[in-house]
Amino acid sequence: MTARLCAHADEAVAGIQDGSTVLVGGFGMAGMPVDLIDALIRQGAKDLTVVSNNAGNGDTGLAALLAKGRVRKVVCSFPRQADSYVFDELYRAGRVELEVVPQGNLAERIRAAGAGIGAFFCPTGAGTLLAEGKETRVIDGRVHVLEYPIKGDVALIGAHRADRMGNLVYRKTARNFGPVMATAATTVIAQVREVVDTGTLDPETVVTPSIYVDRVVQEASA
Amino acid sequence: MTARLCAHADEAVAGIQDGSTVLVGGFGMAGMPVDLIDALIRQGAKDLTVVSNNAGNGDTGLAALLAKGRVRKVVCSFPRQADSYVFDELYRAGRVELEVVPQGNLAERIRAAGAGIGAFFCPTGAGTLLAEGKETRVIDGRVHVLEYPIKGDVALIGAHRADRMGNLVYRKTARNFGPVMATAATTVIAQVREVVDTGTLDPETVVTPSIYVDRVVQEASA
Amino acid sequence: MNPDRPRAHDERRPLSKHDVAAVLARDIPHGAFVNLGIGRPTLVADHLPADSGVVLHTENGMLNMGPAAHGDAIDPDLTNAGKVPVTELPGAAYFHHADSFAMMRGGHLDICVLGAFQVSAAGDLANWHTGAPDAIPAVGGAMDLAIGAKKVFVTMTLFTRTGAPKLVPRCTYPLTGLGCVDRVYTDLAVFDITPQGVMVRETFGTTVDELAGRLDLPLLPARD
Amino acid sequence: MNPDRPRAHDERRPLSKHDVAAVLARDIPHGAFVNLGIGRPTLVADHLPADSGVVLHTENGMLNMGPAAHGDAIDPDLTNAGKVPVTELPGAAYFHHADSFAMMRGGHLDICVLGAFQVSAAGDLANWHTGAPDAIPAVGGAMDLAIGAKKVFVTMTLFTRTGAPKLVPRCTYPLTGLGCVDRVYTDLAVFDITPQGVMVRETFGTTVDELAGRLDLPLLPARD
Repeated sequence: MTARLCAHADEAVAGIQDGSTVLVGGFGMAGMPVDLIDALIRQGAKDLTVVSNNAGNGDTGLAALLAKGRVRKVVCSFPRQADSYVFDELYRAGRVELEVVPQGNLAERIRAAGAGIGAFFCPTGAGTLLAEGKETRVIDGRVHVLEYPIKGDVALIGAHRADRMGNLVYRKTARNFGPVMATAATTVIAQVREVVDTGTLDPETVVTPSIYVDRVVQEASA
Repeated sequence: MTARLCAHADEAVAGIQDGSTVLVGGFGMAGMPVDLIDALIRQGAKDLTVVSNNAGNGDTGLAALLAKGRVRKVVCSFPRQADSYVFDELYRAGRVELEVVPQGNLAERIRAAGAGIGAFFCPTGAGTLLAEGKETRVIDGRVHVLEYPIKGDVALIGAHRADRMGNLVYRKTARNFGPVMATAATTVIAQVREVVDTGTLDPETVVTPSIYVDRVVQEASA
Repeated sequence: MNPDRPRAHDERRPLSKHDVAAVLARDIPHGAFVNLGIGRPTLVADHLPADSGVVLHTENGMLNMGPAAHGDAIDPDLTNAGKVPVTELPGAAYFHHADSFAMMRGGHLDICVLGAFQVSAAGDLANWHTGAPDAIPAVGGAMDLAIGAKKVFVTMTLFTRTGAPKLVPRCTYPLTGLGCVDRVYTDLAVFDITPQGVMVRETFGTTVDELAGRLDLPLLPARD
Repeated sequence: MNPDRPRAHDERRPLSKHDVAAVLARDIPHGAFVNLGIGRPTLVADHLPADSGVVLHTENGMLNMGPAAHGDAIDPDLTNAGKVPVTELPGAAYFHHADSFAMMRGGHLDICVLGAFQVSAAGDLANWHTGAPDAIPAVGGAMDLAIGAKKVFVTMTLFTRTGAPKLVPRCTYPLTGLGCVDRVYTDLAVFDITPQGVMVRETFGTTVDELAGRLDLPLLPARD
């Protein structure tokens, strides 16, 4: 079904269940769906697994979700940043689990979930701590590691524009994880700066086709 | 290195070796790099493995290459068409090998070659003739087949526009196999309708970035 | 089946292929994302009401495909999977072949409609290869479509021209996919493939008993 | 090393990190596609001549990245992998994260420049984790970069602040990748990692013999 336009971020995140796996787009602040994360905090779902490139900055957004104790586990490539003190403290206190995934595997495993790939072999991480315990196989003389898809119950992504059907375009490097996460979750919720009439986006430039998007909300600040 | 602009299709296909695997874009005639195929016929490379969705129509293009006896093997999803008589005759005479690959596996195996994926598991074809002899594994209760990358020595693709660096944009459903084939061959040669100055293509709309393209030639008819 | 849509066909007679397409079209929910295979399945598009909201996918890289193009509207860069010139509707999107098949294989299409040589009681599909020793095999996207969509609908005649059933205990033609068919639309009846067996949803100019006599498999009456 | 480019540094002294970046920049061929890791590798961009034709890739989804953005040119939607605002050059292209890492992992980048804690004589790289028990692991794109580029160049000081060598017989820090480093640029020398062993290409304010005395591995003199 084509996307539903929501009047407010609270409507957009309604129904997210405790225990859900939530894919959260963005790389640093670029493409980060801030309104949706804030709404998720108000919504109250807990015991979440959050899949995102980072583990929050400062004390807003993902960091605020973590600070509220709603996150059981973080799957990311780079939890530590200059101002990731909320995550750091929770992690050192043993109050949040961490799965560190090489950034390329993170992107490709999310893509695999969306593309119907059951598992794939890739050389990244072979012979390192992050491949310990994983199945390996030598292909063309090179050690490959078997990686499994990462699927979300929900994806929260930020995009630049949506049309009323839910087709999305992004802007510059804010595109990052949004397009793959949009393919890999049962319910995909997009925060955009602008909703435009269907037919006004050039079909050649649509990056996330409407089939992937369930709910759209315009940014409060926009 | 950024792409080289060639004055003529003959210059663009120079150096293709006997025994090469040649990925040929297009779906039917849409996106078919007709000038490049004609130039390859003049160039004379033989004993080729051609990877393309179809096996030629009528007696031009791929069909003409086949008719000249230059093709040892065809890897495709759909060799038979109403007017594929050249292929049909060669095949029935045992003069060309055929590997039939489900269309989605064809696209995904080509992508895998370009993306550094050593192999992947996918349910397509499980339990059918086309998976006979292939490794299988049950993942999440479903039989998956292990598929390996298809890499080209050369890719011949058709696109709509190129800039002088080799960035490509496509038009409508003529996009089809071009973008994945461009990632999967040692030498990628693109035939385009128009070459524009670098900086005039919107960077948001580039489908094949310049890194993938080695040679560009403008269509003779354009 | 949507009871509030009018029936175009006469239920006392077997359906024409256009009637079968109309019956199938009626069962496609509003706003569904649908892929119509080449041949009979393509006819379904002609029977979708203008306000159906149905979005058509074509595996050669497009969503929101419009009707066939004619005259000046023909654009060699815009065709469907059967290589027929088509048009684009507002809200369309183009993508490359790997993205298109990822969409299909990742389970994002609501419904895929395919033709068939045979469907088995377990929902196995045979639609790509007659198995004849001199046949040149050609699969296209059939195997990907068969395993990828949320629901796979088949449309076919129930019997071959020589009277052999095409809904069979076990396929004798080479398979396209295992256990992948959800529903079968034919000239004589519509069948659901269920874990309990083949269930007759509707008959046209025949009865469940008559069909049971002509098919070599047990039939369950429709639940409702 | 390109002999016809002028040397900016004084070869009788160890190099500053900027000089190391300049030496490395000189070795990047015209028109190469290059990814510069966060930290010291980023300095290399400052030493590429305006006509180098080098195209920079940033793994968060861009080719032909320009210099850091300042003032009004800062755009929160346009950053590099270190989350620093950057600019776009003519001929740029944007793509999503899976496409960006496919580009990297598929072997399409000519050169990737990385920092390191340690490099082994066999070209093993350790640059993501100190192994300290209280360290929070964070890998980012390091493992993908290490295995993906056609050539991996490392830039680092040759010794730690406490004088321990960072070019070692075997890495003691957790590995980023096995046998992936091709060349190591340091303040005291440039090394090639070859199947025959570690070869000294160039020294700065020291000699091969002096280095051999301070490093716990055999050194081969430069071929030429």
